[in-house]
Parts: sequence; structure tokens; C-alpha cells
Amino acid sequence: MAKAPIPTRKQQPWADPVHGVLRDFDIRQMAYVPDGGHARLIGLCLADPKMRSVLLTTEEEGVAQMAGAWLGGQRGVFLTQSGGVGNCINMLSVIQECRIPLLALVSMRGQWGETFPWQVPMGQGTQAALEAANVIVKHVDEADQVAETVRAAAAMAFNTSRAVAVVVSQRLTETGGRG
Amino acid sequence: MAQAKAKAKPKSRAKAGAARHWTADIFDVLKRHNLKQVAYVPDTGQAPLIEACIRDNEIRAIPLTTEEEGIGVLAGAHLGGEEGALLLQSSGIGNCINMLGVPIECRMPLLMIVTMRGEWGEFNPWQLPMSQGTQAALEAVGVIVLRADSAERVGETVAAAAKMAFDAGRVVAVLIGQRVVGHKNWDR
Amino acid sequence: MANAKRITLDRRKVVARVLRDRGDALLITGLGAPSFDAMAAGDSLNNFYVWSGMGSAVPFGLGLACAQPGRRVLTVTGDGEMLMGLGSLATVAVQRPANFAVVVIDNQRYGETGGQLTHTEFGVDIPAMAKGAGFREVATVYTNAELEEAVPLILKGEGPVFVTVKVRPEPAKIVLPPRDGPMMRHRFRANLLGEG
Amino acid sequence: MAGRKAKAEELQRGAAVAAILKRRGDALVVTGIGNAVHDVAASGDVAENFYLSGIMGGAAMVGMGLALARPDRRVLVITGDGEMLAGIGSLATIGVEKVPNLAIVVIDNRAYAATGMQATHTARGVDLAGIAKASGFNHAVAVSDAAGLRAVVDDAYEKPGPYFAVLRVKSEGSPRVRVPADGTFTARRFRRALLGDEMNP
Repeated sequence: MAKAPIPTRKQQPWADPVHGVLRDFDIRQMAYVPDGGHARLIGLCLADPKMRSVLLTTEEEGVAQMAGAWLGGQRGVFLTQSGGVGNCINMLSVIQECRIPLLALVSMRGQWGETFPWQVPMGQGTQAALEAANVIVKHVDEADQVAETVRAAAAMAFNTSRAVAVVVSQRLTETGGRG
Repeated sequence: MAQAKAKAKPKSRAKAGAARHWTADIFDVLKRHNLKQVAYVPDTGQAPLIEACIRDNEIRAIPLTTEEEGIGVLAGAHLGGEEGALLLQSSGIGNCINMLGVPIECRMPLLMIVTMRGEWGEFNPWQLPMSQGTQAALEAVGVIVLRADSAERVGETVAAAAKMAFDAGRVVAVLIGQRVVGHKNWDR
Repeated sequence: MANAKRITLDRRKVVARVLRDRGDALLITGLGAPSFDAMAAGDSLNNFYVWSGMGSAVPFGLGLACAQPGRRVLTVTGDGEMLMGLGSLATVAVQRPANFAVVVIDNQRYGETGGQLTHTEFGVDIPAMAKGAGFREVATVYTNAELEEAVPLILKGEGPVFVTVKVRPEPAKIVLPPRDGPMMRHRFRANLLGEG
Repeated sequence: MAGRKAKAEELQRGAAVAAILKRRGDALVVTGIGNAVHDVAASGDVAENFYLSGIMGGAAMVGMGLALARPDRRVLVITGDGEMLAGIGSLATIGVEKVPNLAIVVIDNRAYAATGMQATHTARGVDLAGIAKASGFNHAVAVSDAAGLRAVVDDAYEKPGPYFAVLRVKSEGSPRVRVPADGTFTARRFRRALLGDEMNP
């Protein structure tokens, strides 16, 4: 769908193995708001014929979509930037109240070496906000640890019916596009 | 509390006036600070306050489709030289966390009056996850949180919060406990 | 379906044209390219660039328009930012601020994140949504002639006015506006209100 | 904005929802928070109902995720105007995805019934069907009388989706019906009915 250039494997080397993990878990729906941090992973999902990738207007739609997907017997993954987390806190209560599995991948802004002031309040509060919504948070800042962390998070989410977010450090998501 | 009659017309309740309603104390604070824009998502607990704002000729009452719009409205109002308040339920806080980054980053004043659901005597389980995380979510982005858990404390707490918001230029939320608001009970 | 017409307009020229005759209009810009466009047209004390909180530019403008009924208030934002706050169209329409106009510079792309296609590329018609919400004046602009017709509507028409301008997708050079929030807030209010 | 005329709405919400659900067949139903839950449950609390009780603005997208997962089943979202207004953006998302088996029915009483009947934006001219049409829905209608309702009763199941209908009903709430409040229960009951014993895929 997107014609935008996808970051190279070199720029975001963790994305391809994460996509492999999503395939291993038979993830069939992906929901996203376009985001530079996840750009390579989004591109891989869009190109994957086994996954239905849904472009959202705002992030909370994705949380609701994941609930519907699970009700219908499919697994999904929800991709968001850290700012988008702040739009979802209320919708996450549905996931909690119904004990619906949720796998969320969060790409950070306002954190590692951020030069842009307006990203800082939300970025610094992302993990606390997720935890306020009772989401289990796994933070990862080494490229070679991302896929294994997503694998652990997915196993936990889908086997124990929990909401689990893998928060990918800004250290790994910057592609040099903007300062 | 009065709230037990969920179907009672809030208007008549506000006028009935045996005891002064806590929302009247909030309204006094809003007037004392000369607030001109009050953005809200309807809420049973604050209904008399919303109606008072709608009736007031100097206040523009702005109904929202979702709470985060109110953060933008009040930031714009501040730029234009008017102050205001956002009236919402605790669940609505969960829609605003990202947007709150704007007034925090710009050091703009913002006063939020939040009626709690999902705590004291709540019957609806779906309300619990969000309400139990309301204060933590606000503090996660740097909002100052005050609480009032008795009707008598509401007025002074909102007054204190308004000073911090408008005089000290901070983003402040007052959480009004469900004990004050009362809890619905559809089971009878 | 939205792409039946050819899109030829250049975003930077469009924004410069709209702002050329702005007089003392107050301007709120949405995150990203529209802020760069407005900056390229010339920084002004009457400009406020919103740098986060996607979806907030329209309610931001609404609050300002209500506070300053004697001034024209414009929100200039992008399609992606507008899509994140569609409910605010209904909220604006209910308030019916006569001095408020929203201009969406629609390149059908999320410019900040690499140019991914937005919902408008797939036929979502935001002006028709604004019409459905109850905006008084609504227009979609594809050509310079249509832009010339729309400018008086944007700057003087009885609001709320909603105009989408379809522009070519190529990103323009980044011209960075100030991004220190407290500073922008001070200078805007000092200029408008004579106070900090 | 045709609906702003002070024409007396003929539709009664409970009866209208009952008429629609009477011919649901094997359709899956998602309800939005508030009175829609009671309207739907009054026609029978069945396992293929999921009551999204906890939040404003999520019902349409839960319906979409479900419809994508189960293209073989019709998915009906029944919700109120206030709930729909809180998730307007999801109309654009659904319009782009062109989900063929999804229908959304909005019970429009122009008020937030759960909080004391305050006017919603639809009471002041907001045209939800027009917005759905602008979002790319295949069909979007607003009806306010028996003939209109009859058409919706058929079209909600038969028209290629995404389908959107606004039922303009009398400005009133619904009688309370006992509905299971426990989301973990209704969600798992729903999956057991739909997916058999596959409780943990």
C-alpha cells in the first residue's frame, strides 16, 4: 500500500527477525499509524500476504480492532509510536476487563537522544502510562534482543491472555530522517 | 447520596437546594477566576455544573465528542487570552494523555475537573481498570493531581487547584472521588 | 475516487498565497509540513506552531477563535493530523464560530514518517465529512483558479469554513519554525494581549 | 441535516432493534456502551452478542477486527450516537478497508442517555450518515419511520458493506435488562460459540 521508501535492513536490522516472530505466531491482523521507527516492520507486514494490515486514523482504533480480531479467532499485533500510547490508555481498559490478549510494539520518541522538546513529556511517561493501564512492559534497547523479546511477549500475551507491550528504544528506531 | 436517583433531572436537583450542592462550589471557583470557556463531555456527576455553565452568559460551554479535543480548545483559549476548564469523567483521562503533552510542554495553565468512576462502590466492572490507573496515567506525563473525597472538600480543593493552574501556570487535575459523586446501582 | 482530478498545486505556494492577504489573522499550524510551509511564508508573532498532540490543531483554533471573536483565526494543518481529530469537526460545527477557518493541505501522505499514504488517498473525503458535521462553508481546491476563489472564503467568509487544498506529494524543504513552547506561548500572547 | 426538522420521530428504539435482530440468523453482534447494550440484550442474551460496555468510541473497530477475522459471517455493530461520535475516525478507517461483511447501525436519540439526556452533536445538525458516506462506506442512510426501518432490516444483512444506518428514534433511554457485566465471561462465551472448543488459539 505505502509507496514510501522502506528503511533498509541495515538501518533497522531488528525488523526482519521481528516479522519472522509474528509469522511464527500466526499473526493475521496488523494495525498501525505510520511511524518512522516501525517503518521497516510496517513495510514487511504490508508485503506479507498472510497479514491484513490496517491503517488507522488514531491509535485507539487499533486496540479495539485487536479485541475484535481475537473474538473472531485471529491474532493481531498493534504497532504504535510512544505518543500514540497516550491516546490508548482508556481503550486498554477493554483489553484488561475482558482479559483479551494484546501484543503491542511501541517505538520510542522523547527518550534516547531526543532533540525535539515536544516529544519529551509523553516519551518520558510512556512506560508509566502503560503500567497505569496494567500493561506488562518489556523494554529493549539492543538490536539483537528485539526479536527474542517480541517472541517472549507474544508467548505471554497469547498464552496467558495478557496485554504485553514491547517498547523499542529510540536508540534502535532512529533512521536519521529528522533531528 | 442524591446521586442514587440516576434518573432524577439534574436541574431540579440543583434548584432543590436543601443543602448546597458541591458543584455549586466549583462553579463559584470558575467564576472567581473569570473562566470563559468550559469544555466538557457529559457526565452525571457534574451535570448541575455543566448546566450552570450553559446558563451563564459569560461562559461558553463547549460539548466535545471526545475529551482530548478539550485540551486543544483550552490551549487555544489561553493563547487568545481566555482561561477555561475541562470537565470530564475519569475514563476520559485515558483519551487525553498524549494531548496533555501540549500544555505541559508549553507551560500553559490547564484545570481539569475529573469525576471518578470505578472506585468507591462501583457496580460496573468495566469502569475499574481505567479508574484505578487514572492518577498514575496523569502523573506519568507530569500533571499535578489533587483529590477531594468529601463534598465539603471539593470547593477548597478546586480553589487550590485553580490557583496552581492559573497563577502558577501548571496543568492540574482535581479528582473528585466517587464517594462524593455517588454510585449508580442498577441492580436495586 | 478522490484522484479523478489531477493534482498540480505546490503546497508551499498554496500556503504562501493563503497567508499573503491574511492581515492580522491569527494562525495555528498542525504538526509537520504545514508548520514548515507557514514558516517559509514568513514567521509572524500571530503564528503558533503546534508541535505535538496530533489531532489538536483544529480544537486549538476553535478555542482561540472563541476567545478572539474580533479576529480571523485560521488553522492550517495536514491531512494526517486532521484525520487524527475528525470528531473535532463536529465540535466546531456545533459552536459555529463565524471567524474560524480550517485549511487542510492534503498531500494524501504522512510526510513526517516517510510519505505513507493516508486515508484521503483511498477516497476518504474530509470536506464532505466537514459538510456532514455542519460546517457553513466547505470547498475542495485542485487548481489555482479554485484557490483564488477559496482565499476570500478562508480569510473573510462567514465561518466555520473548511477548505481542503489538494497538493502534490513531494515534500518541500524543511524550514524550521521555533519549537520552544513556552517562548512561542509568550510571544503570541504578548503580541496579542500585551502580556506574558 | 434533514433530520433537524422538528418532525416527530416515529421509531421506538427497543422495537427497532428487535426488528433488526429478529432476522439476524448467524450474524455476530457487537454493541456499544450504554442503552444499545440493553436494546440488544432485550431481544435475547445470546452468546453471539458481545457487549462492549467499558468505553466510548470502540464498538465500530471491534466490529471491524471481528469482521476481518470472520469474513464468512455478517457482523453487526449496534451502538448509540454518543458512542459513535467518540470514534468518528474509525469510520474513515473502515471506509478505506471496505470491509464487505460489516454493518453499523446507530441508534440516534440525539442525547447521552446514560448521563442525563444531555444533547449530543447530532441534536445540533451533525449528520453521521453523511460523514460515513464521505468516509467511503458503500451505503449510508438515515431513517426515521417504519418504512425506512423496514429497508434497514433487510439492507443491514444484504447490502455489500461497509454499511451504515442511522435510526432516528424517540429521545429516550431503554428499560434496563439484566446483561452479564463480566467481560471475561462474555468474550469467552462469544469465542466458544464462534470457534467451538478452541479456547486458546
